[in-house]
Amino acid sequence: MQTKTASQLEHFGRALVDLGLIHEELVVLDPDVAASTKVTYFAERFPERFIRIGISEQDMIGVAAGLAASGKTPIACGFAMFVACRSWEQISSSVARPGLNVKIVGTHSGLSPSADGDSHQTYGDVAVMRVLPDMKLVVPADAPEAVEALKAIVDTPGPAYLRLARGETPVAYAEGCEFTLGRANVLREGSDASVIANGVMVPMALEAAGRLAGEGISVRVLDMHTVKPLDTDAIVKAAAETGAIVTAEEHSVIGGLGSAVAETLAEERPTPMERVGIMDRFGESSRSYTALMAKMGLTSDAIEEAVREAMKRRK
Amino acid sequence: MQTKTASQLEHFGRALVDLGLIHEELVVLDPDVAASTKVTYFAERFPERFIRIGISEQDMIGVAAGLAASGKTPIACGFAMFVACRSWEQISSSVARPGLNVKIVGTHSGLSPSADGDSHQTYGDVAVMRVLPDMKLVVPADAPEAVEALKAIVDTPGPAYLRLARGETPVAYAEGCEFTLGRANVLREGSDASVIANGVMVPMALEAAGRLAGEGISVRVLDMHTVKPLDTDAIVKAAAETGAIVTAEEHSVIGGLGSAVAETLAEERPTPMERVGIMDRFGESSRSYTALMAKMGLTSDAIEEAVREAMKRRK
Amino acid sequence: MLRTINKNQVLILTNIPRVPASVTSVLRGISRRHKIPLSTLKRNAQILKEFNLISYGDPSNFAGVELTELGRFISNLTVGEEPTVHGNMVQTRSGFRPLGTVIKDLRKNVLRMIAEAGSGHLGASLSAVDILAILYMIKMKHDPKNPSWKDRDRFVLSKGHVAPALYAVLSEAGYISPDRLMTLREIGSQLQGHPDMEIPGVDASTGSLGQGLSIGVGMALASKMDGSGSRTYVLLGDGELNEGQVWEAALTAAHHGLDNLTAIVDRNGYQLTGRTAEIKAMDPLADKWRSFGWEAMEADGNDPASILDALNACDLTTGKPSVIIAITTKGKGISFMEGTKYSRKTPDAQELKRALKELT
Amino acid sequence: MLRTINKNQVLILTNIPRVPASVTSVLRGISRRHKIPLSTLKRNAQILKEFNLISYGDPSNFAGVELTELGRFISNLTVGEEPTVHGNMVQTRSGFRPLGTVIKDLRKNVLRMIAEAGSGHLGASLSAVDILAILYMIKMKHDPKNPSWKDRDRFVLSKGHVAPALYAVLSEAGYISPDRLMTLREIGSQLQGHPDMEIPGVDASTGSLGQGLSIGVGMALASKMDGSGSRTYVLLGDGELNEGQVWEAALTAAHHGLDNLTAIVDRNGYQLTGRTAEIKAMDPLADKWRSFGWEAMEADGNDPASILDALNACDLTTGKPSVIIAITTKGKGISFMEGTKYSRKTPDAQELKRALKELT
Ligand SMILES: Cc1ncc(C[n+]2csc(CCOP(=O)(O)OP(=O)(O)O)c2C)c(N)n1
Ligand SMILES: Cc1ncc(C[n+]2csc(CCOP(=O)(O)OP(=O)(O)O)c2C)c(N)n1
Ligand SMILES: [Mg+2]
Ligand SMILES: [Mg+2]
Repeated sequence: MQTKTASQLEHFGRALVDLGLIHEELVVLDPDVAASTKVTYFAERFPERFIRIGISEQDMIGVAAGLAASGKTPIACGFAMFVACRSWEQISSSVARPGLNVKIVGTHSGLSPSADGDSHQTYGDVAVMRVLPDMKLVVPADAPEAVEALKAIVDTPGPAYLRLARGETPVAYAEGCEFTLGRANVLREGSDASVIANGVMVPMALEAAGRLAGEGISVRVLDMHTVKPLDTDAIVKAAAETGAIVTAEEHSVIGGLGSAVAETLAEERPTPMERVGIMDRFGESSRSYTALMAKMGLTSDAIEEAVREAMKRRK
Repeated sequence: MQTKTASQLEHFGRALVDLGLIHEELVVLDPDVAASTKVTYFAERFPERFIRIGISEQDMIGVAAGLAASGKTPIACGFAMFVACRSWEQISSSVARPGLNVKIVGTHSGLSPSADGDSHQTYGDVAVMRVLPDMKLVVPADAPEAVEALKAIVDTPGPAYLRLARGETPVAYAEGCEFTLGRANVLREGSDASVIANGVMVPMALEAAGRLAGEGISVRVLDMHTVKPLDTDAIVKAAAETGAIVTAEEHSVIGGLGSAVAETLAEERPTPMERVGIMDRFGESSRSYTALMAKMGLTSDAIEEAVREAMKRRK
Repeated sequence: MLRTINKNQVLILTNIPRVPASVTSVLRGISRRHKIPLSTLKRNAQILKEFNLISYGDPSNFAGVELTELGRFISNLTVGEEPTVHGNMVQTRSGFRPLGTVIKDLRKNVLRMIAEAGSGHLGASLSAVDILAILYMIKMKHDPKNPSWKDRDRFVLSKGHVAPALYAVLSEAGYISPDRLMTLREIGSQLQGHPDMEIPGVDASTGSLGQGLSIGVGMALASKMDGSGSRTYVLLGDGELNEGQVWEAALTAAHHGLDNLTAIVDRNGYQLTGRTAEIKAMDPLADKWRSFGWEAMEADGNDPASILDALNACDLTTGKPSVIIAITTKGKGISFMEGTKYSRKTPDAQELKRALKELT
Repeated sequence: MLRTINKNQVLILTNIPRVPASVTSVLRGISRRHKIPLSTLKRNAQILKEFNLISYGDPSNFAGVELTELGRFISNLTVGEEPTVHGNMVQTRSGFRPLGTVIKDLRKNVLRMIAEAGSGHLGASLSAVDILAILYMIKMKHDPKNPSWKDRDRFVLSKGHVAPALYAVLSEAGYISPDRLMTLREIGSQLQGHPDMEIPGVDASTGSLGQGLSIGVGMALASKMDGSGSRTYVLLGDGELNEGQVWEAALTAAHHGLDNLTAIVDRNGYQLTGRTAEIKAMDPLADKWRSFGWEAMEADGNDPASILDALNACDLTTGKPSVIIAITTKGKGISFMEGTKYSRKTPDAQELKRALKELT
């Protein structure tokens, strides 16, 4: 099967320019990875609003905080491992606590820097950002959704984290798709089980659901792009109406979307659930991203398997 | 009611000296907070194995990694906010990934630095450490258990995080108590509901259980001192035998013990559950730690309330 | 709004002759006698006129210069005072008062607040009081009536653990009502143990060391982008300089040529567990900053005149940021506290009494 | 185990007369002609003797010095070569070979590996090859047969993105079998994109910039505690010096007087998105290190002799750590790659061919 793919970063980079035209206060900070994160388009168009920081991600967050305190809307964009994880305490202390209007964009998330290996693969960023009060946290499914997510967080005051993948990934949405911060998208209706996914796992969830439909199993697919604030209504509804839940994310099964859904279910509506994600292990180098995803158990097959497992446990 | 109290840090500081006598390779690193963390006892006894780092917690983790790579057993001890959170990516990259034998001790955790305010209060450290593969993560209930936990992590090769509170806290254990890494202690049997707690919430859980017993409600109390590796058997057993679960921790309800238990239940045995913890909000200064705990909803009353709530939802 | 009357302005006020004379001749006389550039005096006379302390017509028509009623009142207050910075009349919430008195009161309030709260970094607060006073009472452009004024100068207390000193100064300047000071660290009070932007007048939330200079860099960059004349000041601890983020920010500031940014290092020679020389040696400190591309100078951080001179010198630095290494004494002002022993001890009732007495 | 034959040893080997003469007189002759301290030559003769390349009895009884069979073999190999560092015979997995040839082969392997893997930091790997070769082939005390030898010298590749260069050297030194080199970044291969301690010979896992110097400080501290003579070397990128943790570690090393620690900065003048001067200016770089308490020196980082001289000079520094600012060229060795353009480009088949040809 040929799937259409597009680059989240390419789309993001272009959208930044559009936003720069509308928002005079938008400034972009770069920790020496501009060519990889694609903020180069913005840099070319608005050189005076493009701030080179060099390789000091922690300083970058503080600088962003100071810019925000002076009325700017800084976009601090770098590799997720360094911009979200290296700088986590700075984000907590200098951005989240005072609630400053800093937008953090973590690229090369999950296993997407596959060849670089575990030092660059980032499967804890959602966990660490999710624990910050009032943080908005979005993991878009594909390139078009990344653009809408960017617009939404820029339009919403306060700290936000946008998680993007490196490279081309399958496309689930059309350009200009509907996007509401904190509201999950039901991409496919279903009654036997629900897959709650985000990021690159969304197209895979659709694929799995399609295959299962062939066997007469009706699977609902939710794109839970916003991990915080979480659309708990959609989760509870899915649990109530389908009785079995699978979460799927390119992140550790600990602390991320799976964890958030489990918390919701436990407190709102206990329901059999299976998690697809990185099984609390380290990553490794792979020339092929797809091969690594497969080795780490992040495939539509794994989702399909998890759906069957969850359904078995349904009462 | 008069409760016996003791200082985890005082006990920890003394125990370090005992361990120093046994383990020649034990070295202690201090990021300029020795007097507060009580590693001063070790420093006095073993000045040549006490390494002053100054106020650079990130460097401290790297130095500890280098020491461990050369066969030492470094104890890197500082305020949780700075040693665990500021240095999280260093712990991930330089310690966890190569699996080095570094023991990280985060003091002044939770709300215990109450007067200092939100900048020092640490309710995300369990979440961020829990997402690291192979990390051992212990949150002892009181001073005697802190000592046993310290011994256990020193005896177990590989990275570990020990979370300690500042100041005097109620005592639930006797000196020299039983402690097995990864095995929960059932402190009270019960059949109507289970409270799974750790840290200072353990004595509170016992208090709540005591009061509920007066009303004929039989509550099991588990001290889940080890958050990783998690004693999932004890959780599933509690769920199966009591049908209602409450978690209690001095940490955000996101990402920590509550989250870990919710994940386990969702995948193993969906069960009504309530979380007592910091409700995803910022801390604040308070001259009284107890008053702050009460304001933030961390009381035995809150646990009692949560037990009733969970029981109501039991099928 | 006139926040302060500086040395030169005091000189002018106290040298206006009773017989009418042209402003130019008066200023020229002062200039000669005190070796102060005429242009400086002219600028200051202009300010005094704007704020209605003196009056004169167009200098070119030789109109006489006179004290206004307000000017006479203030000039009387300063009579007998040497025109030192200590004697400067500064505007406080309770009117113009000599800086020296204000600083004593600040120390008293810091003592009372920490004693009341039962915890806090006393020694480190006392070492920084003079610097904070000069900034808020004399140097900085700010307006307590309009704390979010876009073109104000910014201040970041990177060594956030001396929040009590900041709150005391902010209160004296009119941001925090004095009766709230004693709620420091009280549950529900806005006066958090470490600075919080929720408090009007606090420009940055701090407490975790090492982050304030980066925040200051962001503010200074924004000011440059907006073409605002706003300057940013950041106060750092000398132990705090152990944090690498400070040096990251130092590089960023130098790279961007932020001459509207001034860092001040409270060089009290102690950090939490002992002398900086023993915990982590930082000398040669000025060389470090210079090699990181900064203009560096030393000052006596407990002498208002020395601080002010250094701050004024920073205004003249172009193309790069400047740092003042302010040599201070931890516990400054209380004889039995100077040094380390008391630096984190909360004073008991007896000690508080003795300390307050020393400050009268 | 003899890892390398240095300049002085070559001199001795090639100057042993056919007629027996006392070792002292032979060395004295060399000393006079080449202006090398006699003590240096004596130390080297001692080493040659220990490793059975020459033989002589107690010098005091004027016994003659002779080449052993092995010594003769090796001295023949070096005949005709200038006694330069390039001409040094170094022990590789395939026997003693001239360093210059080895370095060319390393560059070839780096090229092949990155071409094969389809990604990697080529320019930055090539700039660092000479430094790595000198360390592993000449300077460092280590043993491929016993990678975890407690008293070995340590090496931390803080600029972990040039793992291919490290792997190539480790392979040449005997740690990694050559047929595994081309599995770089392959799924399941031990040869991770960034250094991983699982690989024998790799002393530290790196990849996240800025952390290696701290690790090196820990190793050097351990060596001091254990009274081991082990030295630690850390290779840093010049852009990497933007990271504050490097400066934290610099302070720690200086404070603890770690004269068994040497940092080497690969000063290629480029970081990821451009020239360091434009992204974040780092000059005056040596001043920065000096003001942080380090002995600092410059070297030509693509000239083995210059690197070795600097490394030897570091051995003599006492009481403080030392840093070598090694001036290098990104893409060094491949004419059409030197500079930035190709620095992160993966060579295609055509480019690979041209590059390999330049290295023959
Ligand atoms: C990142 C961080 N680490 C540790 C602390 C704890 N701490 C508070 S004050 C202090 C000492 C600061 O020394 P210095 O900067 O010299 O300030 P002084 O008190 O002397 O003015 C420390 C280590 C902190 N607040 N933040
Ligand atoms: C903490 C961190 N931030 C960003 C990166 C991404 N990165 C890899 S190489 C590089 C540039 C390094 O420049 P330099 O230190 O000069 O090394 P060179 O490649 O020139 O040898 C960057 C920014 C990283 N690996 N680690
Ligand atoms: Mg100090
Ligand atoms: Mg470079």
